[in-house]
Amino acid sequence: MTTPGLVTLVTFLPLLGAVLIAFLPSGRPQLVRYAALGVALAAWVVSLVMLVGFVASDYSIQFAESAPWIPMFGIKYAVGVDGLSLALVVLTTTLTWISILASFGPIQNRVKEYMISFLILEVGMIGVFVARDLFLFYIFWELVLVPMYLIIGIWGGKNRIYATIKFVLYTLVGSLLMLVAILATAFTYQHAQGSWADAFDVAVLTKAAAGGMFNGTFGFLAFGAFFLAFAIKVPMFPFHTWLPDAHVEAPTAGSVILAGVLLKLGGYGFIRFALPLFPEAAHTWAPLIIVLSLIGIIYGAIVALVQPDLKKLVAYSSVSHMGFVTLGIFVFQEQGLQGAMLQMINHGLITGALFLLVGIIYERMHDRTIAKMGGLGSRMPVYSAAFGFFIFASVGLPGLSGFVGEFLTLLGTFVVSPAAGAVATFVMIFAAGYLLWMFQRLAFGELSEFLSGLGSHITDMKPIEALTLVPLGALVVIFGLFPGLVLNLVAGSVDATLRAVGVAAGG
Amino acid sequence: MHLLPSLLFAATEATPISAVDHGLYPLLISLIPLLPILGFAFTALFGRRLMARWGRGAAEIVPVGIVIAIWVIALMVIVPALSHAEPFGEQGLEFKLWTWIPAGSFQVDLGFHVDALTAVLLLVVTTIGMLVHVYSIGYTAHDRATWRFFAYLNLFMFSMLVLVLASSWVLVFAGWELVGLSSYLLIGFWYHKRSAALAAKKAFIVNRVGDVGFALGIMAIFVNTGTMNIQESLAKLIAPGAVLTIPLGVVALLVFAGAMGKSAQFPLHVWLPDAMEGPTPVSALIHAATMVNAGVYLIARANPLFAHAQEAMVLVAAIGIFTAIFAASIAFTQTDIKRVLAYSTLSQLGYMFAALGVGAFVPAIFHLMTHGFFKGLLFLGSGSVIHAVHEEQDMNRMGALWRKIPITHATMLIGTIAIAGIPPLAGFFSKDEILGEAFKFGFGWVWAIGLVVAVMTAFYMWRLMGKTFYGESRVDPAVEPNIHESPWQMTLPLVLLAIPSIGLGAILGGQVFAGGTGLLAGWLEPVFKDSERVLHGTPEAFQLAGIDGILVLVSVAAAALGLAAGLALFGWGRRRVRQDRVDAISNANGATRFLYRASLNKWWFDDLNDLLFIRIGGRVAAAMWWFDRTIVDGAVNAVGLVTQDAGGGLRRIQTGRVQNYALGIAIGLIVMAGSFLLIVGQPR
Amino acid sequence: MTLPETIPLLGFGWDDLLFMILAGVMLGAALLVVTMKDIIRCGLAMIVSFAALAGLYVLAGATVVAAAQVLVYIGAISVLILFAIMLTQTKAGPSSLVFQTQAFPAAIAAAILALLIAIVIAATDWGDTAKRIVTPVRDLARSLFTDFILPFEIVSVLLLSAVIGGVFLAKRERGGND
Amino acid sequence: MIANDAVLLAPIIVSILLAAAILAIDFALPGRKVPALAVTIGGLTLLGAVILLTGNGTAFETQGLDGPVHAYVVDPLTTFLQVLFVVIVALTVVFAPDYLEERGLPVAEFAAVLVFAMTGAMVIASSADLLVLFLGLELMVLPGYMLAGYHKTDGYSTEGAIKYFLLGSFSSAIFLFGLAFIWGLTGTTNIAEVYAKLNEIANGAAALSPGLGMGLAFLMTGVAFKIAAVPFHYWTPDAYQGSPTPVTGYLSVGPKIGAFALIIRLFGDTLGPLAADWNIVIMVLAALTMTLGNLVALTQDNVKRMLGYSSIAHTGYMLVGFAAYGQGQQLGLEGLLFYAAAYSFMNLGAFAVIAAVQKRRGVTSNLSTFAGLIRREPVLGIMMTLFLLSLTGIPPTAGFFGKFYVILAAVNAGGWLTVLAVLTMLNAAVAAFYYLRLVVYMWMREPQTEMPALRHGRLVWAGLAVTTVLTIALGLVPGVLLDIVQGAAAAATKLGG
Amino acid sequence: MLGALDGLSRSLDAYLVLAGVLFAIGSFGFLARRNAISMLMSIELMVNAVNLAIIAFGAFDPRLNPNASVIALIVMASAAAEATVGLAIVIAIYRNRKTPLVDEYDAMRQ
Repeated sequence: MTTPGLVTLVTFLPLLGAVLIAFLPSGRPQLVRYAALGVALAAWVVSLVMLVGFVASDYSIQFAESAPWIPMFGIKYAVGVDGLSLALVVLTTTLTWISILASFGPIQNRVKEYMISFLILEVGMIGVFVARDLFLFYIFWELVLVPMYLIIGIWGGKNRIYATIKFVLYTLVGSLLMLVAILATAFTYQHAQGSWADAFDVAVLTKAAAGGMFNGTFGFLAFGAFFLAFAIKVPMFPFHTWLPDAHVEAPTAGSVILAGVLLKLGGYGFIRFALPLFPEAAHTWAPLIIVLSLIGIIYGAIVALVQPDLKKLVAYSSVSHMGFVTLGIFVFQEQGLQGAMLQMINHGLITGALFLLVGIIYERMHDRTIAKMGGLGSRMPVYSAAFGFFIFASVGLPGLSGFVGEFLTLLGTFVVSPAAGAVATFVMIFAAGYLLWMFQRLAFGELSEFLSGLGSHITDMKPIEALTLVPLGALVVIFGLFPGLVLNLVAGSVDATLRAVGVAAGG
Repeated sequence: MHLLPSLLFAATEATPISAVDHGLYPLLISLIPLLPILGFAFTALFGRRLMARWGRGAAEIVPVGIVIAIWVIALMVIVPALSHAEPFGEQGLEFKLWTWIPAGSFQVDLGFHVDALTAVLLLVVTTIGMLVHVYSIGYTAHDRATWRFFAYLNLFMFSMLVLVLASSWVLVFAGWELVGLSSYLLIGFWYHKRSAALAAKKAFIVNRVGDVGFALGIMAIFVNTGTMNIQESLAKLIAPGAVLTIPLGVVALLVFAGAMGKSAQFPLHVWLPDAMEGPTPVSALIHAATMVNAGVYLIARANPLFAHAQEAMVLVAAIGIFTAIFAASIAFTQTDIKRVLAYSTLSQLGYMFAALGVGAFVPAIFHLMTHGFFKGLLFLGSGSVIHAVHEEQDMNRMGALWRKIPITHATMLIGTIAIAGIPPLAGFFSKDEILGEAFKFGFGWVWAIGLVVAVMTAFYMWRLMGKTFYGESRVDPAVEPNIHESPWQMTLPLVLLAIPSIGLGAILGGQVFAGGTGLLAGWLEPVFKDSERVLHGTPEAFQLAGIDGILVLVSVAAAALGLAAGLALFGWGRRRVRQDRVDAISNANGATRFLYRASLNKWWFDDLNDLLFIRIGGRVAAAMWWFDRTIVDGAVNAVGLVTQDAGGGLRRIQTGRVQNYALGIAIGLIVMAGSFLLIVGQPR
Repeated sequence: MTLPETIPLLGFGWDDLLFMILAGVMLGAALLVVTMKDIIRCGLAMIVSFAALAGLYVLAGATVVAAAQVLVYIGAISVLILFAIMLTQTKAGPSSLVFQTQAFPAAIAAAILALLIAIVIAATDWGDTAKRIVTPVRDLARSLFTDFILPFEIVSVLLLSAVIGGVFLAKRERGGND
Repeated sequence: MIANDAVLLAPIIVSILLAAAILAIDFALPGRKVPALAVTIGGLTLLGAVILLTGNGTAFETQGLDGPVHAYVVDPLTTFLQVLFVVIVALTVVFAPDYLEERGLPVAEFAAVLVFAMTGAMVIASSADLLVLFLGLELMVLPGYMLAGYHKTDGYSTEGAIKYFLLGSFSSAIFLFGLAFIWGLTGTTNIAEVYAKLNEIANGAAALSPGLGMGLAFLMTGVAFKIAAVPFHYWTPDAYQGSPTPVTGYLSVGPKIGAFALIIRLFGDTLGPLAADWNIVIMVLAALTMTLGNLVALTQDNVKRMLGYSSIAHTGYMLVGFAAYGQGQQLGLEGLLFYAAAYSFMNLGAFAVIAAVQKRRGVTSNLSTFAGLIRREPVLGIMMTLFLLSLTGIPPTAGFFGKFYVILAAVNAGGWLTVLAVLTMLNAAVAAFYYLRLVVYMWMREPQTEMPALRHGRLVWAGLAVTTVLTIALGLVPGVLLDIVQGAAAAATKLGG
Repeated sequence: MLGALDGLSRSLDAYLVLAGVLFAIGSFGFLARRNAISMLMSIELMVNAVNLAIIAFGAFDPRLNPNASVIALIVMASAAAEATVGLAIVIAIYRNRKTPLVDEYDAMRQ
C-alpha cells in the first residue's frame, strides 16, 4: 500500500479533466476546446516530470504504486513504469495534446462529447502502459475501445459505422479470449500457491513463469489467446483488415491516435505480458509469428503500392512498419528488440504526423483520392516540404528516427537468420516505392484541375496546423541523431525481456 | 544516471575536439560536413524570405560562400593527409564525435576517418563542388526559386562529405542514402516537369535496390566482426584464421551491389541517363564528378575485403568492362547532348570498376579524379551550350556554334581530347594505366574490350563535338540571332576545369614515364599496398622500351583511330556532317541495322523495366490488393454474415404459435428424459 | 353373504374389475376431452373423466381426496364450462377446425411420452409396495395442520393473489384499446 | 417454538401483510397513486430491514426446530436472495408509475400483485421443503402471468400473457410430475432428508433407478422453462415484447433469478448427490442457451424483444456459473449470485430507460425510436449506454465483473467447462454487436421524426440513479458484494466435484 | 389368461401407468387443440394425472401415506388458482381478439 503518486496522477488526470469538461456549457465549444487542451498539456507535463525523474540505469520498475483492490482474488491496483512504459506514456501524452490541437478546426459539432471521449481514451491508453496487474491491465485495455468506438462512429466519414463496429468487434474477440487466458494463468498460479494472493501480479507471475509454471500445453494455448489479442491490435497479417477501414473513416485525430498509440498496445502487450508469462510457448510460436511478420512487412508494402486513397496507403504502410515491431520482438535478439521498441516510438511519431498531414489536405479538398491530387508543391510549398520530410522519415532515411529502428530490427533478424533478414530488407525498396509515388502524385507536376477547381481553398498550412507538426518533426530529427536517448531509456526493458525469454543480452 | 544528464554526458564524452593530441584537425574535419548542413538549414528556412526581400544574391551568398570556405578548409586537411604528415600518418586520422547508436553490442560511432584516399576524394568533391556552385549562379540566373537549388546543393555537399569522411560503415550508409536524397531533390528540382519527377523517383528507387545489398553487406560485416568501424572490421575480416559466419565472397558481393547502384553499373544503370532531367550543374556535380564515384570509392575503401575475395573481383571486372562497352554502344546514337555525356559517364565508370576488378586500385582512383574533372568540364560545357541555344538539348538542332561561343567550344574540345585519351591530356594517363595493368595482371579480355571502348569513346565524343559545334547550323532560326556566350560565372569554371583536364594526368601519373612511381600512387601507397601484395606480389618496374611502351602505343592508336573516324563522319570546322555515310553504315546490312536500332533504343532496357516493374509488378500488386479485400477481409466479413444469417434462420423457430412452442418443449422433454435415462443408466 | 375372492370365469378380483372399469372410463373420457369438436361436450367428458378418477381415489383408499376431487373439480369445472360457453358461443360457434396443423406430430410426441413413462415405471423398483393402505382422516388432518401448515398457508395466499389478479383482469375496462 | 418460527417466518408474513396493506389503501383511497406508492416503498424498506434482522447470522439454525419450520430455512443465501428480490421489486415499483399512469393502468394493484410475486420468490429462496418450493414457484409465476397481461386492453400485452400462462402452466405440470416421482422414490418432501436419501442411493454401487432419471428430466425441464433456457425459452421473447415495459423489466429479472434460486435449492441442496448426472445437461443447456439467445438477438429490430433474447443469453452465462458449481466449484455459485445481482441492476436500468422513452402512448420500442436519443435526452442516453456496455461486459462495470467471476469459476473447474468459458467469450463478442447497434442508433443516427424530450418523474430519476451507481460500483469495487456472495454460497450445500 | 390381470388394482405400477397415460393424453390435448379453453382442460388433465400418481404412491408406500392426500389436496388448490388466472387472461385476450383460437394469437413472432 503506497500513497498515490505521479503514475496515478498522469493516468487519471485526463479523467478528472473529462469530468470537469462534462460540466462546461456545450454552447461554448471554444472554451471546451481550450479546457481539453489544457488538461492534455497538464498530463503531458506530468509525464515529462516522470521522464526527468526516471533513472534509466536502474532497471527496476519505478514510481511503483500498489494498493489492494479485490483482495479476495489478490487483485491489486498496481502501477509503475519501466523504460518502455515511460517512453510510450510520454508518446501518448504528446500525441494526445497534439491530436486535440489538431481537432480544433475539423471537429465542429458535438465538441464536448468529442473532447471527453478523447481524454477518456487517453486514460485507457496510459493505463495499459502503466498497469502492473493483469486484471487492471485488462480493464484499461477494454476501456480504450469505447471512446475510440465513439470517435470513429460519430465524427468519422461516410462508412464510419461499419468501420467502427468492425474495429470494436474484431478487437473484442481477441481480448475476450485473452481474458480467459488471463484467468487461467491466475488460476494456475493460485492452484500452485494455494492462495489467490498476487495471482494477478505481473511481476510475481513472471517470476513463476521463469520457474516454468506456465510451460507445456497450457502455456501454448494461453499464449495463443494472448497472441490473438495482440496480433489483432498490432495488427499482424492476416488480422489487419480492420485497420484500413478504421483509418479511412476515422477523423484525423482519431487516425493519429489509432496509428500512434493504439497499435503500440499490441507490441507492448507482447513484450510486457506474452513473452515473460509464457517464455516456452513464445519460443514455440516464434517461427510462425516471424513468418507472419515477414509476410506483413512485404505484403503491406506491396498492397500500399496500389492504394487510391491517401489514408488507406498510410494505413497499409502501418501494417508493414508494425511488422518490423513484431519481427524484432520475436527474433529474441538484443538489437532486434531494441529496434522493435525504437520502431514503436518512431512509427508513432512519423505515422502520426503523416495522418496529420493527410488531415490538413483533407480539410481543404474534402477528398483523399491520390489520383485527384498533384502540383501542391507550387500551391502549398511549406506543406509539401513538411510532407516530404515525414515521407523520407518514413522511408527510413538515415539521420531521421525511422532509420535506426528499422536498421536495428533488420540487423537483429539478420543475425538470427540471414535469410529472413534479407527478405525483410527488401521492403526498403517497396517503402520507397509507394511513399515516393504518393509524394510525387501529391506535390509534383502541374496543379491538377481538381485542385485548381477548388481555387482559393487551397491555402498553405495555418500556424496552428504547423504547430501540431513541429514537435513531431523535432523529435524525429533528435531521435535520428541521438537514438541513444530512447535506447538508454528502454535498455532495462530490453534486458528484462531477454532474460525472460532466456536469451543472454548481446546474444 | 538520470536521463537528461545522460544526453549531455553522451555529447561531452563524444567530443574530444578539445583534445590536444590531434591538434585542430578534428575540428577542421568536423567543420567540412558541418558547414554545408548549416548552410542547407539556413537557406531552406530563410532563403525564401531573403530572396523576396533582397533578391537572389542574398539567398545565394551563404551557400556559395560556405562551399568556398570548406574548399579552403579541405585543402588545409588534404595537403598534410596526402603527404602522410602528422597527425595523419600512413594510417590516417580517426576520431569520434559521439556514439550514434548505442545498441548494446552494436555500437556505432559518429566519427570521421581521414587518410590519403579520403583526401583524394575530398579534393575532387570540394573543388568541383565549389566550381559548380559558382557556375550555378549564372546558370540559374533566370530561374524562380534558386534559393531552393542552392539549399539542395549544400545538402548534397554535406551528404557526399559525410559519405567520404565516415569512419563507420553505418555512417557511410547514411551518407550513401543522403546523397540519394539530395540527388532525388535536385533531379526533381523542376518538380512541375512530370519527366523530372519520374526521373527523380526512378533514381532514388533504383539506388535503393543497390542499397539493400549494401545494407545486407553491412549486417554481414557486423555478424562476422561485431564492429562497425571500417578499419577494425576490415582488419578482422582478413585476419588469418578469422571465423566468418558469412563467407567473404558473399560480403564482398553484397557491398559491390551497393556500389553498382550508386555508380549505375549494369543492370542498375537505368537511372543515370534519366537523371539528366535535372539541371545541368547537377549532372556535372552529382552524375559525373562525385556521387557516381561513390561506388568506386566504396570498393577502394574496402579493398582488403575484395583482395581476399578474388572470385568477387572477377565479377566486378566483368560487370565493369561490360558496362563500359554497353554504355558506349548506346552513346553512339543518342541525340540529346546530355544523354550522350551520361552514357559516356557510365562507360568511364565501367572502366573504373574494371580497374578495381583487376586489382588496379590506384589507376581506378586516378581515373576517378581525371574523369571527375574532364567530365565535369564537359557537362558544364554542354550546359553552357544548352544555355546558349535556349534550353535546346537535341544535337540535331545545333551546329556551327564554335564561333558564337568560343570559350565553351575551346574548353569542351579540351575535355573531348582528354576523355578520348590523347596524350598528354589527363585522360590518357589514367586510362592507359588501367588498360596496361589489366593486361599485365593477366586480364587480357578486359584489356581487349577496354581498347575497343577507347575507340568507341573517341568516336562518339567527336560525334558530339561535330554535331554541336561544326558544320552548318541547324539551330531554330528564331533563336539563331541571339546566341551568346555565357556569363563569366559560367565560363570561369569551364576554364578552371580545363586546366586540370590538361595537366592533372601528367602531374599525378606522368612520373612513371620517367621511371618513377606516380605521385598519386605514392599518396595512396599505404592504403593499397597490402591488397596489391596479396593480389600480385611486388609489381615489376615500368619499362618504356618494353611491354608498357607497346601498350601505350596501342591505346593511343586506338584513341586516334576513334577520333579519325569521328572526324571523317562528323566533320570539323565548316566541314559538315556526312549524314549519308552515317546512314549508309547504319543501314549496311541486317546486323548493322539491328545494332543501330538497339543502340538507339538503349537495348530496350527501359522497355524491359517498364514491362517488369510497371506492368507486371503493378498487376501483381493489384492482385494482392484484390486478395486482401476479397479473401482476407472477405473471410472476416463472412464470419459476421454467417453469424447474422444463423440468427436469421434460428429466429424462424419462433413462429408465434403457442402450440409450436409447446411441441418444442415436449420434444425437449422427451430428449432430456432420454438422455437422463442414458446418463442414469450408466454403471458407476 | 360374501362374494368369492375372484370373479368366476374371469379369474381376477372384483376390485380389479372395478379398477379396470374406472380406468377405462377415465381414459376414454379423457380422450374424448381432447378430441371432440364441440367444446361443451369436451367439458362434460372432462367431468366424467374426473368423476371416474375420484372413484379410483376411493379405490386407492384416499376417500377425502376423492371427496375434494368431486367438490372442487366438478364445481370448478362447471364454472369453467360456463365461461367457455359464454365466450365461444359468440363468434362462429365452435370453430371449424378442432386440431392444429401439428396434431399428428403432437400425437406421436404424446405416444412416445406415454411409452417412456410406462417403461420407466415398469423398470423402476418402487421398493416394498405389497399392500394397499387406507388413509385415516385423522392422520390426514393432523399432518395437514402440523407438518404442512406452511404449504397450507401459502396455498391460501396463492389463491388470494389469484383471485385478486383474476378479478382485475376479468374486470371490463372502460376506455378502448390503443 | 411457534414464536421462534414466527420470527423466522417474519419476512414472509411481513410481505403478505404489505400486499394486504396496499390493497387496503387502494380500497380506502381508490385510484390514488401517492399513498399506495408510499405504503409500498415504505413497506419494502421495512421488509428489507426485517429480512436483514432475521437473517442476521443465522445459518441452518432451524435444524433444532420441529413443526412447520422443517419446511423453512433462513441462511445467508436466503437473506441475500430475499434482499435482492426486495430491491428488484422496489426498483420496479419506482419505475412503473410514469408508464402505467400514461396508459391509465392502476398503480396499486400493480404494486400488490408485484409484492405477491415477490413473496413467492422469497418463499423459494427460503424453502426447505419441495412442496413449499413448488408453491413458492406458483406464487411467483401466477402474478407474473397477470403482470404480463396487465395492460389488458392491449392486444400484445394479453397475447404475451396467454402465451406465458399456457406454456407456464404446462411446464408447471411437467415440473410437478417430476416432483411427484422424486417424492415417491425418496419418500419425503423435506430437502435435507431427500439429500440424505439420494446420498445413499448415489453412493450405492447400483445404477440409479430409471424413475429417478425421469424425475430429474421432468424437474430439469420445468426449471429450464422458468429460467428460459433453450429449448424451453419460446415464451420469453413474446411475453417480454408484449408486456408493459416496466413489467418486462421485472419479468426479465425477478422470476428468472427466482427460478435460479429454485435451481440452487433444488439441484444444489436437494439433488446435489446426483450432480455428476445432471451437470452435463446443465452444461449443454448453457451452451445452447447463450448461443441461440445471442444469435437471434442479432437480427432483432425491436429493442424489448432484442433484450428479451439477450436475457436468454444471460441465462446461459449464469448457467455456466451453476455448471461450475455442479463441478464442485463454490466459486461458480458465488459467480452466479454476483452475476444475478449485477444483471438485475443493469437490466432493470436498461428497461427503465426504455420505459421512460416509451412514456408517451404509442411510442414503439423499435430501434428507430432510439435514433439520436443522445441529443434528445442526453442523460437517458448516457445511462442506457452504460447499461448496454455493462450487459456487453465491458469493464469497469458490474456486468464485466459478473462475467469475469463466472468465467473464473468455469476456468477453475477446467475440463469441458474451459471450453464453455471460451464459448461464453465468443458469445460475448457476438452480443457486443447488437448492444453496440443500439448505441449506434442512440449516438450516431439522426431521428427520422422529431420527438420532444419528455419529462420524467422524480422516482424514475432516483431509480435510474440507483441502478447507474450500482452498475458502476459493482464493477469498480466489487469487494463489497464479494464477501456477501461468498457467505451466501458457503451456506448452500457443498457439492463434491 | 385373464388371470394375469389379477391384483391389478393392488399394484402400484398399474396406477402409475394410468397416471402416465392420462398425463400423455393431457399433453396431447395441449399440443393439438386450437381452443384456449380446451388447452386449459388439457392442463387440468395433466395435473390430475400428477395427483393420481401422488395418491398411488401414498396408497402403496406406508412412509408416504398420510402426506400423499395432503399434497394432493394442495396441488388441487394450486391448480384451481392457476385455472382462475388462466380464465381471466383468456377473457382479457378474447376481448381484444374476439377469438378463443390460440393459434391466431401470433401478432408477435420471430
